[in-house]
Amino acid sequence: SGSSSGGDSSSSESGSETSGHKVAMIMSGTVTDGGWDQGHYESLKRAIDSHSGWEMLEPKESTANADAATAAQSYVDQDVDLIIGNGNQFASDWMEVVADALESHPNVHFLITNTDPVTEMTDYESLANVETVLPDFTQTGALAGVVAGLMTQTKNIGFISGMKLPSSLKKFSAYLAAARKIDPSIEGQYNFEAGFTDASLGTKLTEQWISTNDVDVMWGDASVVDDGARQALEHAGEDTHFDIAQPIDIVGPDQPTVVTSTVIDWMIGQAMDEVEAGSFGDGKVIEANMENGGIMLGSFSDKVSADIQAKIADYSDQIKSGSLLADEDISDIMGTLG
Amino acid sequence: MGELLEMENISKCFGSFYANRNVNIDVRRGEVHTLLGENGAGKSTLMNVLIGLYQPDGGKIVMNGQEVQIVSPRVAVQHGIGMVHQHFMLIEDMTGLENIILGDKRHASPLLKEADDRASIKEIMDRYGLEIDLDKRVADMSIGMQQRVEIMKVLFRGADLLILDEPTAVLTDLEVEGLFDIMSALIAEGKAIIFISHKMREVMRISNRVTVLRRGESIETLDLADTTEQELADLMIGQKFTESIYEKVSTTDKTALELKSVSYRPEVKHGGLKDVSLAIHEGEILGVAGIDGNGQTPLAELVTGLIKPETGRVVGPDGSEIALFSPSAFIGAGLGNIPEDRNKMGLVGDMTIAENLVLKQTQSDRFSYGHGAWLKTSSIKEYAEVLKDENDIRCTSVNQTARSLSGGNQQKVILARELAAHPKLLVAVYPTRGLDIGATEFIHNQIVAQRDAGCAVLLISADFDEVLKLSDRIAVLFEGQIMGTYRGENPPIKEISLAMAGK
Amino acid sequence: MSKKEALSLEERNERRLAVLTPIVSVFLALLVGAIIIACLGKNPLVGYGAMLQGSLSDVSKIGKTLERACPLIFTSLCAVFAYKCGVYNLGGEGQFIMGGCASAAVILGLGVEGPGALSLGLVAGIVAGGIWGLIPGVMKITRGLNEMITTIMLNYIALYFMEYIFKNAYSDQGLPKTVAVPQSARLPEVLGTHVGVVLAVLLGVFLWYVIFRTSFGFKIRAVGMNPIASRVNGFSVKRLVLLAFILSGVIAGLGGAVEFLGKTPFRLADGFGSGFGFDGVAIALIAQLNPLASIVVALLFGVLSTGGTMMQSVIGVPTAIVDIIRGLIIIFAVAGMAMVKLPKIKAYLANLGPKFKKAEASA
Amino acid sequence: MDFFATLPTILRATTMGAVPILLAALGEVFSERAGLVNIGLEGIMGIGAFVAFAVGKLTGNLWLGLLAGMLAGMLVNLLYAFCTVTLCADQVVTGMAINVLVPAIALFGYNLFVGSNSANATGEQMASLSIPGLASMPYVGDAFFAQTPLAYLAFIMVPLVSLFFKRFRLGLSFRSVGENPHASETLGINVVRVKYAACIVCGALAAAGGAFLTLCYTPIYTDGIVMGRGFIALATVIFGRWSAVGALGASLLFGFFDGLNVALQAQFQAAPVMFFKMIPYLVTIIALIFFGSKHAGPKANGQPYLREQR
Ligand SMILES: Nc1ncnc2c1ncn2[C@@H]1O[C@H](COP(=O)(O)OP(=O)(O)OP(=O)(O)O)[C@@H](O)[C@H]1O
Ligand SMILES: Nc1ncnc2c1ncn2[C@@H]1O[C@H](COP(=O)(O)OP(=O)(O)OP(=O)(O)O)[C@@H](O)[C@H]1O
Ligand SMILES: [Mg+2]
Ligand SMILES: [Mg+2]
Repeated sequence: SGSSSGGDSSSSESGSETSGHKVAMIMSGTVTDGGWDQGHYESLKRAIDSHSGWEMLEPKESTANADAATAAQSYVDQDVDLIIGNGNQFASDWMEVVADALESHPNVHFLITNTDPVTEMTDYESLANVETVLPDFTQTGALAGVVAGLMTQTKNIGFISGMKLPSSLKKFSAYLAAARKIDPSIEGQYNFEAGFTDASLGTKLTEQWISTNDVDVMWGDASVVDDGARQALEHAGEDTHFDIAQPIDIVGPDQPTVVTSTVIDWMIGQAMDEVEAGSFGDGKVIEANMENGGIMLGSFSDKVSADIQAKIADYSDQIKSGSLLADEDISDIMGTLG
Repeated sequence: MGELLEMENISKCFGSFYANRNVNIDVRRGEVHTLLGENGAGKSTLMNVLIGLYQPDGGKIVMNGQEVQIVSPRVAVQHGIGMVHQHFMLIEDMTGLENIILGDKRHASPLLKEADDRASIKEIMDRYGLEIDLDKRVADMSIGMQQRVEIMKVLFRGADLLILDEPTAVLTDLEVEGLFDIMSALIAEGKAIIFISHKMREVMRISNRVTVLRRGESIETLDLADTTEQELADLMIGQKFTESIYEKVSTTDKTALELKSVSYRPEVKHGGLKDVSLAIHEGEILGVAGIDGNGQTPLAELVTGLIKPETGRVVGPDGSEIALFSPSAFIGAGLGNIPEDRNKMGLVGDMTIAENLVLKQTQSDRFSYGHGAWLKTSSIKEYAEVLKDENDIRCTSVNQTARSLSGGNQQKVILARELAAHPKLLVAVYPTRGLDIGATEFIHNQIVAQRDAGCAVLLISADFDEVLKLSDRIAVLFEGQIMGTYRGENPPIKEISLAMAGK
Repeated sequence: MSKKEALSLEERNERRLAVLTPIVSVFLALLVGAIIIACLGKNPLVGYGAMLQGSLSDVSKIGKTLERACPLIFTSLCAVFAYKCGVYNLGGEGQFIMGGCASAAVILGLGVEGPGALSLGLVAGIVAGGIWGLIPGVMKITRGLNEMITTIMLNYIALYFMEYIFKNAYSDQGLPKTVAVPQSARLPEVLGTHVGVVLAVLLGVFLWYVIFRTSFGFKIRAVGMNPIASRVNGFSVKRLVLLAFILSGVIAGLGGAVEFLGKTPFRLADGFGSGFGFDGVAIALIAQLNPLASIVVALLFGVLSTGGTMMQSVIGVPTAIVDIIRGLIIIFAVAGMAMVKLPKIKAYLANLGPKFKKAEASA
Repeated sequence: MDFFATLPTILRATTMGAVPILLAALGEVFSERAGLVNIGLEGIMGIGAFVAFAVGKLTGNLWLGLLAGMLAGMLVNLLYAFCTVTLCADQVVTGMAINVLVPAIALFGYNLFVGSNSANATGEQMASLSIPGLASMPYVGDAFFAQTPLAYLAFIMVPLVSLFFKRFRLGLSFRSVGENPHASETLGINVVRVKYAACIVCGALAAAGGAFLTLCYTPIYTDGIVMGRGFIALATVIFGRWSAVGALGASLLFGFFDGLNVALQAQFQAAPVMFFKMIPYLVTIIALIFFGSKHAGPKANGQPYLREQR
């Protein structure tokens, strides 16, 4: 996969004499999964571009659970300054590595995304060398929700997530709640267990919803499964069935059904700044939201009229200011999700 | 020279072992040429070389005066050579017709031409009096018919030279006569036949010339008219051969096992038992004569505990009825078993000879500590060496696999194992099928010795001569029923033969 | 006398080949891997150096490697035992997973702690693994169903059942992972690794003894080689086959429990046991169904996994490289071992022996 | 849920799900009829899926992609053939090795192909071909008569394969090799050649099954895209008693229950859906229990064959 700037190891070892920093990323999937890990990778690339003196190591793709700790350890051994784990699944696997590194490699820092240290890192003895990134999922969900609410003709919208995580539940609840602000009669279909690899499941689920529930807008949170969903939407008619992508901007001619994307930036630049400044750690949570540019809507396809785009902009401001959705709007829906 | 085939100085090695070394043989049109030799003498190997299954390591093959290279069975067919193998080469799950036309290349069309083929097969069937049910699955055919399918396969391909490797080993006398008629018809047409058999009577009856093989080498070729049975036997084993004659004993009344009106799948003609009553006494050999497939297999399985009778009773030596039909229960009660198929049922081929010899005794104190908790490998090996010497098992080591032994030696391993346990009842099913005269003699001696030691022996054999030679009493099995029981001393051969045919 | 010596020489040669072939195949596979790495413009020597350094350079690394090998030892022993009895159990993964699930269910479900909970967890794993092995066994014995298929189907069912365990039944605050095993119920540590590794090795030795030195193992082997003859000779074949199913399940199930109770993160989550079953089968066959050799081969696989990860991150090559090397090792070993058993090759090798001898003598 | 409302979609999922399994199963029928149990189907499908995806994307011609995928499958299975037929290696382990090695090669190839250029990650899709009239039939129209050409081909293969084994000289030879290779050899059938031929056909068909996943199902390749379909195909061959028609029935059955699983997931959203996901596998087992007879298939299936050995 893509060439790293550092060349081979001999130069990176000699690179330690410069004051440069190294960053590494560990993921379960691949950088081209069109979703989760690709989003992280693009965030990392953006951060590298804006931070001179940082060198990115080859990302560690397709990391099995059983190898997650070893993968992290391998970067600890190389004195990598910042080790990023794409997702909360790394939180439990890294417990020992993080603890050991604190003593043996105090200059190594760990950034785990999509993780709430309060609930998910209770095993950790110390969080001195760890931070997490937690996007404001209410905002993402609400953004997708207003787009869906404005685009749906049938008043039925769907959502597929790879895993039943607290964040997924929050996303869907905000998504449906926001859509209902536009039309209270809107119904939402969901599946939280689609995994991240079986594209055909996305197709089949979406086909089901299209035929029996008349769903015409989908929002996906399951990497390649989303591609499957788009396949079904396309089959049903690309002029009447729409998809909202995430977490990267993929609107383009080869994705006829995608009308826009909810884009997440994983705030890796901020983590790098903190590492440079020596302020990184203590289990701080870096929040990604609309204010700091961590969350935004991507470009629109020509299926979204200027009129609708204007409305979306309006609603976006309300979301940003927190005035669109009340907490109960979300918790009411969340209570029905089983 | 007029010779159809000459094989000159053929050698074939397996690893470092020469199965054939400089073997010479020539075959003329219109003759039955018999290959005679002990087990492992290299007869089948030589024929497999001729048919192109094995590639020789030396020598040449001349057909009709021209040297030929037979690199595969297909080439052999092109040269008009066909072989009926020692072990049937049939696809059991296919019909007779399918087996015959399989791989045949006479039609250019990739499609099967069943109707055409059926007609030409019918024609051959009529010409030689070969009776085959073409639409029957081979698995459902009698052994005799299976063999006719084998012969038909060869004739259908237009062979001039037929190789019949131990074709009679599995046939009844009646079927052997049928086969000989076909063979006579074939040679009358100028075809040539290479015939292999261990039964001297047959060899003397059908051969024109005989070539004797010993330890992979051709010893001599003789005109049958110029030789005697004794001379051939001596040549074959390389020393003087004397056949034993066994004394018959009169029956004791101590019963080892008694079947009382036993039935097992009586509705099945071939493979069931109908209302069978039979007592086997201590110190006698009870021979069961009959054409193969008339209930021999279920009878053998019943008295070894492999199957349970559907109706009727089986009574043990102490007069108590046997309820538990399992091989281990029978073995525990003193059963020795020489099963029908030595490879499949008698031996674990991939285990060593030593392991096979202690197969049933691994839990005994002699071969293990703590009732099987730790095997005494050295005791096992010592024991195996003793049995090997006692029973003249020819092998390089008791640690070689049983599979690598010749049939005769495999049978000796089984016999050694079974007799060492001093059985009260010995069931021997086709104990000498395919064995040479020497091995047959050895096995017979052992069985008679057991009888003399007081063991009850049930001998089931399709070889009528064997039954006559050994039995103190003879029972005849036909379509699952006992047709009668006859004395073994001066047996009424005619009556018995009729009973075997169901009359 | 001389005959005997000749044979023992042949036997020794055969044994030497049996050891040599897998070793050569490992080297060949590494060589091919090196060529691929070189083609990517990376230095394979640095990579392999990193592999060794990452897996064996110090006590804690060796500990991690052992921990990684531990489940593979269990699943390979599971395969060895089944195959010895002629049972093609491909369900090691399912049995392993069910072992982990049962262990989690009793410990988290009952909320117990301490060494008692630990033993309870291990026993639960044994029982569940045994049951998961019993099911295909019963189907084979009563209905004659091909166990390769049924065990693979049962793997999927176990996988989804585990999802239920970690997502619904014992989920940690709704996250897709179970609550962690309480500290006091975890397997104790020894020398930088957990005591389950010791258990695995002991089990391997014990199985070697059972298979090759007891009457029971003798019967198991006999049934595996020829079930009909075994039955005729008085072995209760169906019972032995069923036992083989159950015991191989028990071994894998125990492995699952050990993995759950011994290895960080002490939880069930997505990917638990993934691929271990098939790896176990491959290991067992490379080890030629010898339990002791299985341990060694499993350790090699452990080195490949931990060291391979290190290699990737140091020289920056795709993850697939290590999988390719692993696949090559399996295929070279399998092909190599088959090849040296071919009559022609055997004859050639047999002829080599004397020639060497002669050369030595004349030298 | 309203079963009849969802039925057309379930049926559509049935055929879509059945086709890749069917193709692989047909390949396996050839293989097992010639005495070779190939557990490596999973891996072969994987390489077929990747190569078809990559070549289809590169050339823009999906049929070329399909052919390339099939070629890759054949090559991989030639490796299997070499190990099992020429070297007489254990078939199960060789298949297992294929399953480890080949997906790794595919993933490696994918890494090289896509690189970090995610534009390469989405490929082309085969357009479906509605059969006028039939396609508008209620329930079954969309499911059976609005398929991609490759799916039609798969279904047409079924009677062809059946005919091959029943009416063709070569078909008879295939069967005999699986039943008793020694006997076949004595009849002048080149057993080794038949086995190699079986492997080539099996490799091509299984890879076509994999190619269906990337050419007709979803336009992307992912590691693990085959998702156990190769193993299911193995089961369908047994369940279908080594016949093409049987394999069709078995794969449709599996496809149907997989479709039902998705329908249940779609409609009972708050339920623990993992139990729905078990359904196809449970049904396969149950179906085997009830309909999988003790008939063990070709007799010499799984056994190595050496000419000069008994
Ligand atoms: N395929 C083989 N592999 C190895 N050795 C073989 C093979 N076939 C035969 N032999 C060896 O060749 C010798 C001759 O065997 P062959 O089958 O030709 O004997 P035979 O004369 O036909 O014996 P029988 O009368 O029992 O049929 C045997 O002793 C055996 O050691
Ligand atoms: N698989 C094998 N590997 C090596 N040698 C073999 C093998 N099979 C047979 N042999 C050799 O072939 C010789 C003859 O075996 P074979 O089975 O033909 O004997 P046989 O007396 O004809 O047996 P049967 O009466 O059962 O046909 C044996 O001495 C044995 O050494
Ligand atoms: Mg012979
Ligand atoms: Mg013989």
